[in-house]
Amino acid sequence: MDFTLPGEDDPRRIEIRAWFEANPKPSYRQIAERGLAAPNWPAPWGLSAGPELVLIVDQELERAGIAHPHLKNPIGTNQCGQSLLKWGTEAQRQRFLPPALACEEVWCMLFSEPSGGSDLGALRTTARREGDDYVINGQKIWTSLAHRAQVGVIVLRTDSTVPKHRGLSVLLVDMASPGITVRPIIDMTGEENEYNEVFLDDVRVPAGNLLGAEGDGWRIVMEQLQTERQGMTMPGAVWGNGPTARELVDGLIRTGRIKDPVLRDEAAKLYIEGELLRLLTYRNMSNKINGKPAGFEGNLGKMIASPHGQRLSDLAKRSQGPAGMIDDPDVLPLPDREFGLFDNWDYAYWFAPAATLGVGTQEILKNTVAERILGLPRDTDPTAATPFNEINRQQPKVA
Amino acid sequence: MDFTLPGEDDPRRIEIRAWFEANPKPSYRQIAERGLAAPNWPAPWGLSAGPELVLIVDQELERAGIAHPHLKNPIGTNQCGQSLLKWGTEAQRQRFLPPALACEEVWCMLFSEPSGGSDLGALRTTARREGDDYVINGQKIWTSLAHRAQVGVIVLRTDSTVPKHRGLSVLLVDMASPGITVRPIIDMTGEENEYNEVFLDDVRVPAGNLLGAEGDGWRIVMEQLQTERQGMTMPGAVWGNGPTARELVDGLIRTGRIKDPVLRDEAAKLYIEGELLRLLTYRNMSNKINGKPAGFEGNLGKMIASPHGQRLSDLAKRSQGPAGMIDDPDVLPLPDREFGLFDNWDYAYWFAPAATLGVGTQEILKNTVAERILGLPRDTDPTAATPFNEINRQQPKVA
Amino acid sequence: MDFTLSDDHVALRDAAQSFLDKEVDLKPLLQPGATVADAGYDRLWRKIAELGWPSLVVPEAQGGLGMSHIDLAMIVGEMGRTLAPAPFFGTLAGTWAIVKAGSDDQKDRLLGPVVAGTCRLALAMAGQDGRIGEAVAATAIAGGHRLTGKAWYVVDAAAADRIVVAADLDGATGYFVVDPQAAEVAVELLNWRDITRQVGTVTLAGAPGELLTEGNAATWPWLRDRLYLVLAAESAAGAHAALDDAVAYAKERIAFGRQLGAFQAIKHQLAEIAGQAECATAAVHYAAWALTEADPRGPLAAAMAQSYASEAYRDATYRNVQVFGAIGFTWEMKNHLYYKRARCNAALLGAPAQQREEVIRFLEREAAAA
Amino acid sequence: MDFTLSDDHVALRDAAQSFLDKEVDLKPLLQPGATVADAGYDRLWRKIAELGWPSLVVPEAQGGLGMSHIDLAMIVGEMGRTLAPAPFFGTLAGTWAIVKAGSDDQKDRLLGPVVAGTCRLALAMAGQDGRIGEAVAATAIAGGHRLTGKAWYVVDAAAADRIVVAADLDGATGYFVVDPQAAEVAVELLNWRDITRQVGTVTLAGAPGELLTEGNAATWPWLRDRLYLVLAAESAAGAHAALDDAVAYAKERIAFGRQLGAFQAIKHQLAEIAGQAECATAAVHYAAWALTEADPRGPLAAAMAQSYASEAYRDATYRNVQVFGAIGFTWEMKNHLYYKRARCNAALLGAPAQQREEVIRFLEREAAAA
Repeated sequence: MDFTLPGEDDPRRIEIRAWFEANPKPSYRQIAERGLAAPNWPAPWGLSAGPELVLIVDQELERAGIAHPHLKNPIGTNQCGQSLLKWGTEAQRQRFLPPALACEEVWCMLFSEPSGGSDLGALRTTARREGDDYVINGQKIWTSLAHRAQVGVIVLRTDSTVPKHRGLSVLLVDMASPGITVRPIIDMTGEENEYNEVFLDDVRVPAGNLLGAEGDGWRIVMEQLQTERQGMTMPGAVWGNGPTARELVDGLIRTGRIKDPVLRDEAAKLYIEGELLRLLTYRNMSNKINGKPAGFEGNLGKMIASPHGQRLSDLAKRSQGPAGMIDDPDVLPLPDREFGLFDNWDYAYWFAPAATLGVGTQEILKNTVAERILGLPRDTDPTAATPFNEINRQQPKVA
Repeated sequence: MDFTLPGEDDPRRIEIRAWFEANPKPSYRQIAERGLAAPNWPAPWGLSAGPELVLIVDQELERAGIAHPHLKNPIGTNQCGQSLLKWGTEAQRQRFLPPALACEEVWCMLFSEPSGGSDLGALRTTARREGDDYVINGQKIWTSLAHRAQVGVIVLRTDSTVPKHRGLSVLLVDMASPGITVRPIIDMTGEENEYNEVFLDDVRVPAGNLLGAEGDGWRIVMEQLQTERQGMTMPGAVWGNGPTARELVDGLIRTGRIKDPVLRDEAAKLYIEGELLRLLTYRNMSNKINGKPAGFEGNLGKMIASPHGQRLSDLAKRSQGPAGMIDDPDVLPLPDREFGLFDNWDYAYWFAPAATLGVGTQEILKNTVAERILGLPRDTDPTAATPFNEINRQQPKVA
Repeated sequence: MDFTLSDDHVALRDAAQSFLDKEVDLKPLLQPGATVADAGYDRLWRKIAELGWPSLVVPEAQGGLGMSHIDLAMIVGEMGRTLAPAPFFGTLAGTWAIVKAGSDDQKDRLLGPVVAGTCRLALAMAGQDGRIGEAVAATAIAGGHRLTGKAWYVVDAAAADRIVVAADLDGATGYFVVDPQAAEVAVELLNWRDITRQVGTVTLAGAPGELLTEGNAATWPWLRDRLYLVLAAESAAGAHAALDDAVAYAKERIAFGRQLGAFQAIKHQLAEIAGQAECATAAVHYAAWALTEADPRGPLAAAMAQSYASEAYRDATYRNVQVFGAIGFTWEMKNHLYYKRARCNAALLGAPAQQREEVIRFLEREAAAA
Repeated sequence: MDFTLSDDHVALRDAAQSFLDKEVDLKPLLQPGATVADAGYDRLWRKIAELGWPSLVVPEAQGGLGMSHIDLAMIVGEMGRTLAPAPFFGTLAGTWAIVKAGSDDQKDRLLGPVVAGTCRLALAMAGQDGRIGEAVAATAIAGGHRLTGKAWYVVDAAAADRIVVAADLDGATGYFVVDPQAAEVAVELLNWRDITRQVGTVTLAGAPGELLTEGNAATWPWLRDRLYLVLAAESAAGAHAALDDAVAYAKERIAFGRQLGAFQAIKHQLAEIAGQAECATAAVHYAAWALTEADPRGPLAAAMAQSYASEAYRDATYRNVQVFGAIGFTWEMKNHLYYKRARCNAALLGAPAQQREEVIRFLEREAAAA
């Protein structure tokens, strides 16, 4: 057991730092070709890096003043790219991965639909086969980056005659295809947070863009969600990003607000929980290093991290008094910092309600923890075994 | 709208006080005959009193230094007596009510069973008809007062061939009958809290002791539970009884512990919630006065009051520091007071976990509030429609 | 003893309810960048003035209706339930300040136009940090006073024809009536997150102010109790609105082949909100009665109501958004308007923890006196 | 970097687990009036002594095993999981006091018998109000010191062959070794609610005490960190035990035709406990590592672990009783033993809020130094 993180003198760090010194202003293609865009991937894409090396790469990118490829093309370099790596054909990998890792093509992930909510398996967007194409019709929502993405990874229904989870498939869509309309969503924060509604009207996609086989959609999507949740277990104000309790307590100390005895105790609780979330996240990394399966810790971590972030930004705001209710970060602020995404307390505060909704609601996460980690009985879904096209006919009467 | 309670000069109070002055040491039979044992009951048993007069009677009994009949014979003078009043025959009323109100016969209520838990309708104690008698076999648990009661009100199954809620009936049992064994239960507090297990082995009861008709059992029991819950909505440490936040804050002020800034804020929260529970309870009373139906407010009140009481005694204990963990009320105590039942913080603290279990678990209460007050869908019980004697055969496999 | 609303109060509430259901339209606010001005802030005020609501709390001596705080709570509650955008809060606050701190002559002169519906008021008392009476300084000059400083979080300041300013005068707080048209007065809008309310700053650069001659140390506590009641009444009614809204949605929305409201997690969450909403309403009714009767526990009741109701409103609107899911998080739904009103109501007059501190201090004084 | 347990640690934990599963029997405690004496308090100690556990934290220089705090956490955790009744806590505490405050000579002389398993220790440091080092006064006499006062909440006092007493000596806290057999020493048992632990008072009436000559202001913080670790390790393991117990019951118990654990309310409550139990374990491992490595954040880690783990244990045992229902509330089930241990662990060394205050003060010092 060793809670120290890789040091300055770590040979792996020295090697990578040397490369950045030799290549002071690398292009993202150079970075990708050096294996630093997705270091955890196997060659030729990455360095088959364990979590420690991944950490080093992140730190050295930051040190070199380069925005991380994960920020440029989060979906392509993370969960969806990994799906392609696992489920894609060699042709698909060669076509899609190099521009994705080089951040020359931005990806988006077309999952949620207005009708479904947590019941993702009930999605209604369809693809019917026509000759060498699939023809897509339907609507997606909460699609980040859709407005600037070149590649869309879409899950849809290719067979309505089988139970809902069995008729799903994943296609790779050219977002410039005719029939795609993207409409930005303005959320509670009042800003356009790169979320969109996407309308698909007779959109044609070559059959060769099918990921895996027809019917593999549910398994692919579940893998992607697990991967995504594992990235949301750090103690940031929103989904593991943004300011943490360390910044909060630092700010409360610097402003003297820590002297308020009630805020003080709340801040201590949050600081402690935040540190423990860090430890859980690193422990999961260590398990990976030691070749133990990641399992469902991502769900447990996000179950704790999402409300933690909500309480964080709430305390930060309350510490400002009425000034906190003004849309102006300069009134009685907490000390400013560059937090990257969700980079100020005000924004994190008004975005907060989404943290327990996106990428699995709090209820879904608790179900998953109870069922997959504690082994309690699954929630029953009376529609799970019914052919999808027969479900709506037997919907329960609404009271 | 008028939040003042009946005053010293209230003519009803003057009249009752005069009676106590004329009868300084009344027997409980005298008190009953004056209509003061259950003043809310109609003549000849009570005074058809509204909540205000009931309040006056309670206060004047206390003033006269007389332990309330509700404390002497809680079940006979409250929920079960009321059932007899409504469902009993004239012969049953004449036989059972006078000695109950006079506290000459103590009653107990034989409901819960080891097997059932919250699923009260699944109880297994049976009564089969033999000539003019019913013959009872089974086991009850958590029966208060069973060890000193003369009369038992028992709910049991008279018909196993119909769905579980339809086959239940209520009988009035002579607790001295052969075949009844009473065994006290010692709970977490380490004291014998008048709770018992009751074993019934071929106990014969005259058929004339059937309350209502065969199959009325479920309705009678539900009425009794609603009545009982309405008595548990005051902000006492346990089920509306015992010390309240008023006593807690008073004690924290007198000991100076109120100066601890964290306890201080917690105490304020509890004080406020306690006052609001009082207001809700009185509002329900007022609704009755105004002839509005009581409805399910008892469930809502108990849903708030039970955890409130748990937090109360927890804060009281924590204010004592490690001394609070000693079974000795004289070490760094909170100022002593006569709280009646659950009359000290230590006892209330260790009894507390039962507050959210007895007379409806917290989960059952929340279901009831959601379903009966908010009109949300009922929880589904796959066994509700099955003949009882066929249920066990189709129990789900245990994981 | 009757802890329930009288038929008169219910009738008054129902009248306000049907009026506001007809007149209030929040849709314009569901466009990004919209303000109360787009949502009938002035139009609604004129309708309200026609109904005589501005004179609700003006004493009959000044031609007002002199209605009780219980009556007022009925109407304010409905305005909170509908988030009615109109300069009502400011006029109430300013009226109370004049009623409490003004001489008979000042009351007659200043409140007459309020009764006539031709004068809207605001009360400026807080500094940037929320402290009362410290942000503005008054100095006596020949025949009057001059005010200098900046007051924050002034509700309806930009709509006010007269602003009552709490200012420090020789170490005590005095209350001054200011004409916002004066050259030395500048009113600026704040980007207040609750866009159903208009909140601003008032900057005074030696502005002339008329001292309300009867003001004293008792003025602010008296005002505070009433402002607490107003926010608490809004919050309790808003909590019920958020609950009803979520319950209705939970009955419609289908997931996993069941109504959302059939899931125990959702049922239990909403049951808890129902309990809090009931308690909040009880707190408001008690405070309204206690202030009406000048009960010695009035200040306690008002602080309890404000701290409890604003937190219940926060919890109810949080749960409301969670039950709706992502759609309830969008600007085009009205859920966020309630979510933001709840949080702003819990900050405008100080945090719930501050009111709890006031509760404990009241109880400490009571115990010391006993 | 490896945030997981090494195979050696896992092996050590498994060994302790199988040993304690075999040796610990709580049934005798499920009879009203029973005490640790009925549950093998002395027998279990002898077995533990045979395993050499008393010498776990004794330095190798004194013939001990000098094992790390991580090793210790493995064993203490298992004792917490099984509520093993034995005078182990007291001996650990006393040993640490001698290790930290004793001269080499004193360590050799006093710890030898501990290693041999022939000497059980206890540490007496608190007054009735829980304050440290104030309840007993020491006065120098020719050739030694005399102690007078009463120490409270002394774990394993009645079993101890030597008691280390923290006493005030000329305004500083000194540590004195006392023979409980001395005429001026009286040990009385307290009716401690956690009946799996034996806790008492130590009354000293001019009792002779040997001053540990190396004690200073750093002694108590150093001891406190380690005592926090011990209680936190017990609590984290106890929380897991209470969770596992409740999960198993929720799978067996049938209500309304379903397993209890099929109800979403129960599932979600247990999921939350699972999260807390995982965090508590992480906190203990980090604190054990930080104390082992003498990391500057060791005191922070220890205070975090104790405050978090004791509250997680409280929550887990509360939920455990709720899931079992009324039967889990009876004396004849072992649920209440865990319920009481949890609450006593959260009080014995001060409340979680006190440790949180220590956390903030640590961070304030860090910020001031930065």
